[in-house]
Amino acid sequence: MAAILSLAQAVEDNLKDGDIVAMEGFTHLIPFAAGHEVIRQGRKRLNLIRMTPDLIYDQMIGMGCAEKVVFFWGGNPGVGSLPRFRDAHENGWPNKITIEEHSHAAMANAFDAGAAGLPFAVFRGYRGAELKRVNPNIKDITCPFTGEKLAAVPALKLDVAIVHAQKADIRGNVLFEGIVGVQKQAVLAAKRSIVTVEEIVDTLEPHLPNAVILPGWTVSAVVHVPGGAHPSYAHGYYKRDNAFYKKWDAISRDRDSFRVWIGEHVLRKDPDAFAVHAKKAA
Amino acid sequence: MAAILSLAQAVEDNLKDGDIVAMEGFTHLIPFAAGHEVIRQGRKRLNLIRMTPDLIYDQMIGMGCAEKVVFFWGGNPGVGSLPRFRDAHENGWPNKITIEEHSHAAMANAFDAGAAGLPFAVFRGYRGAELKRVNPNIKDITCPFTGEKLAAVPALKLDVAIVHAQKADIRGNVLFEGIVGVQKQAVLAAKRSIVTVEEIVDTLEPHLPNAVILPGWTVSAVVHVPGGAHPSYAHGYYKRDNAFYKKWDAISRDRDSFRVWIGEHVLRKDPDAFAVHAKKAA
Amino acid sequence: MSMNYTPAEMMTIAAARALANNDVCFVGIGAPSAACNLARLTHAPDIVLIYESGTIETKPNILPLSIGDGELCETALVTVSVPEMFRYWLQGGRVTTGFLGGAQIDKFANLNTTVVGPYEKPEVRLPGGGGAPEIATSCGQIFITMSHKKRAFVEKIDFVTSLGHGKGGDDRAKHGVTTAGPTKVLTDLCVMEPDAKSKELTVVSLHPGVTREKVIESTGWRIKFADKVAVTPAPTAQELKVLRELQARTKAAHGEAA
Amino acid sequence: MSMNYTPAEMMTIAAARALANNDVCFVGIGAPSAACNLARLTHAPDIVLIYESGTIETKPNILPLSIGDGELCETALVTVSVPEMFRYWLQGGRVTTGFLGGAQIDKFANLNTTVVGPYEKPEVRLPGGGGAPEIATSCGQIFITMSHKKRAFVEKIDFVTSLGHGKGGDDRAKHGVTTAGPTKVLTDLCVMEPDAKSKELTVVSLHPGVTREKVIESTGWRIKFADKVAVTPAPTAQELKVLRELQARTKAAHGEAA
Repeated sequence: MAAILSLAQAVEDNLKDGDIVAMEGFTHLIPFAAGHEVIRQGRKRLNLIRMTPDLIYDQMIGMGCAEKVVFFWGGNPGVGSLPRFRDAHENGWPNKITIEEHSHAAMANAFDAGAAGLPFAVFRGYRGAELKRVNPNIKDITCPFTGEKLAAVPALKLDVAIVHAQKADIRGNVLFEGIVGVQKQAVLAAKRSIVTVEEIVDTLEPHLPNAVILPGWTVSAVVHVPGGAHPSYAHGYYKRDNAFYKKWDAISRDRDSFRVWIGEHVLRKDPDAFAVHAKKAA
Repeated sequence: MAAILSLAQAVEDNLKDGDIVAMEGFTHLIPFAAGHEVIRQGRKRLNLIRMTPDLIYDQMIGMGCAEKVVFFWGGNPGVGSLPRFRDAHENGWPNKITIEEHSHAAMANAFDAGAAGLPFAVFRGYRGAELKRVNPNIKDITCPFTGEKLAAVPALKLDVAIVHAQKADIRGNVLFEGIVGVQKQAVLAAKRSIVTVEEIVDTLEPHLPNAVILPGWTVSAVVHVPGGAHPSYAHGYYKRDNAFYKKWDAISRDRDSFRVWIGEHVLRKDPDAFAVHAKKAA
Repeated sequence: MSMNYTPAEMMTIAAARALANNDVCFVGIGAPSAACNLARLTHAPDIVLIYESGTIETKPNILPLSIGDGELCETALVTVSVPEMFRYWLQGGRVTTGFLGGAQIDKFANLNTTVVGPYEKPEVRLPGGGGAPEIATSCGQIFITMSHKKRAFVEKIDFVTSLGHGKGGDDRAKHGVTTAGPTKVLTDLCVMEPDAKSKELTVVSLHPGVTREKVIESTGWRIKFADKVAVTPAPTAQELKVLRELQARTKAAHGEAA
Repeated sequence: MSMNYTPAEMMTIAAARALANNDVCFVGIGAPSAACNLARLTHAPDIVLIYESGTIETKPNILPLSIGDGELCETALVTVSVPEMFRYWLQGGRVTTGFLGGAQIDKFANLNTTVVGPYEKPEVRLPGGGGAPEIATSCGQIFITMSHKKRAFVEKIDFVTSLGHGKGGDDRAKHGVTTAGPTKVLTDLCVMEPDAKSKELTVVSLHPGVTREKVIESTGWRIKFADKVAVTPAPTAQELKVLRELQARTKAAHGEAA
């Protein structure tokens, strides 16, 4: 059964330096509050997995949390690039990072295979695509019945998954709604997991038999952080702060302005600072 | 977009002699009305796929529709065996049938791979199990990253899938609720599909973003057959007729009593006969 | 305290007791279903029960006739598709204890639910393996419940539907299987556990009133007994009451549908 | 009828026209999203739009800023997990038309969205391939929309993010790919289609007022023209009205969130 903890405690208990961690959320439900807590606790040498690193990893990379980033698309959607990610990768600031680059289908399949306890994923992919040349984690596999050659990638096996969801009940059962991405798969592919939520309720009502629910015994810690996905959004709660995504470009482009922003909005804040975003749209 | 048809028309248009067909439903939502229509239309040499053949295939096999049965558990749940299935397999009455036997995990993975357009499914299965010796459609495959040996089975590629669901809307979008089994996978693994439903509504309300829904353009025909899953059940509509499942044993054990029952309840009836079961529990 | 109980009740109660409050169980129909729900209604209220129909954390008020009964879905936390059940939940390694039974078992707890006689020309064609081949290898451990009869407890099973300890010793691991496999066989006469080294099933506890001779004559191989054989504590009045109420509710509900 | 329109509008409108009412489209952000929704709001009301976020049959009233915008889910028939989207829907062969674009394209419609310069030491690191490698091979056909510039339409792309017609001729099939691949490239200057045999991109239609010379000087290889080059019909007033209203609604909505 999931422990219901403070965010500081949940991160302290579950995330160690050097861990392989996925903080997922597909545009929707990105666990920003948790990312800020990881920065405050000064985690280092993380192996950061995310379909799209997004602002959350740009912030963590800029603060020196990362050693490696596994991703398929490294931009700011509809805006441009991720300046801190590029600065670390291209210039080694504040530290060198390595990258492992895949396609969207490959990562989706790798999360699925991780959740399924398989060592690898099979898909019809990467045909004629050059990532195969530069990523040794893409191999061929042959169908034993038809002889068709398919692509294989290693399953994602995580130390920790961190995601945000709409609701948990007091036993730690978690409900996701809307664009659900690979959040469930990430938690099931991980040894430990933290789920921040908008609300903790007595029971998940109404009873929808086929909802996207993770039982409390598959989750390590549940944390109540209203607004915790801002500037991403929570379906049914608040909208994406598109203006902040646009603003990020200017903040992050410059090392100093980035550090000033982090100081003011992360280092000198706590998770309660996110509540204002939940309230704003309520 | 799915055509909304009569059951007779839907079967006539979509199911041919010799087809590979899955009529799925996991205890729940078994498409009995459609099975009866297939018997009435006298289809022959069908390659019948079902996780558990259940009474629906016992009836079709006894009436000579089958050439082959692919399954993992061939009993009457909680009651005993399937007499017509056994008589055909062991004594060739009314015709010889061949069987292909799998485990539950293997068939679940094979449906999944079929829906995913893959030629085969990979799973950690059949270790130390003797079905591998007698079923040539079970092979080994080696993980190209870890060297672990896993099991592979061919994906299920169906000519036709026939399933029952709670609701469709007038565009043929179909909603499944409750125990959903492999119905969605079966439809997506098939070239053609027929979905019988309890109700046809204007729109599927309320809007549940993550419900189990098949868009109308993935379905060939939708047919309104209230009660069409009887003696199986429809979550939210009517309960399983456990007494009939128990009674079936005596009906089916004897060739003559079986034929009498089929004459009375299938050959001299039409799909409207199922409506009484829907009404009974309403 | 009532001492009137059947051997089948003793078997179910012994199996229920072997379950812990933090277990995640993969449940089959029949005796396992009764045992798991008895555990849930007595000493293990938080036990998680999963059925092959995709129903997760189900709390049925009556025992299902089939693994796809509506009661299982209506009382479940969530119901997933069957491919997801096998891929994410069973193969994903999330089940601590699986229950199996069969028509035949050998001394290394390999099970047969496929055929009596040769596969191609069986004397008796059984329903088939169901989920057993993967349940047997994917769950943390396996409990087996079977009625103790000489024709079921045999020297050599006709078909290995699911792997127990194979040929004994470390044979199970040679198949690439890392889970513990059958750790308890609970019958209507006794409780057996595999020997730590040879993995041969060994009687560790006799149910009240059952003699060694009864077990020997009901077993098709020369059954071994542990150095110290315990006597299974008799069912308590509470255990019997809860089990019988569960079965009475079940009977009434399944009769109702007639 | 207004003849005041931008080249970008012409490109979007030409792309929209190429879509049919029974198409199932896999939609990317930017020009493809505008084109697909314009088609839906004009001649193809039943067109099915699928975004990589798992949103199926979505009917957004405003254009999304990202493929995971809330608007897509709120107006979708159903939203599935991302693994399901790629496994059952894209790889399952259910998409008739996919849209792609890129930083670089070559004469066989291979695309680069990964790096300019060598992969290990890029001159410009682009965001990456996204879904392109599998969209390019799994959809029935591919439409490419790009602004027509010499630095984008190049003799040799620096990195093959996604396969077009490979080295031309039957090279695509040699990669085990059975889908048609890029059948149209729609730019702000013209429409190109691959030659039936060589698969080299060939101009089949020039947008109103665009000269051959303009296309030649905007293309990094010696661009070929079809025997008969049509003139793309100018945007109709209705097309422009619907597109501009869509973009105005989008602007207002995204501004609102500020």
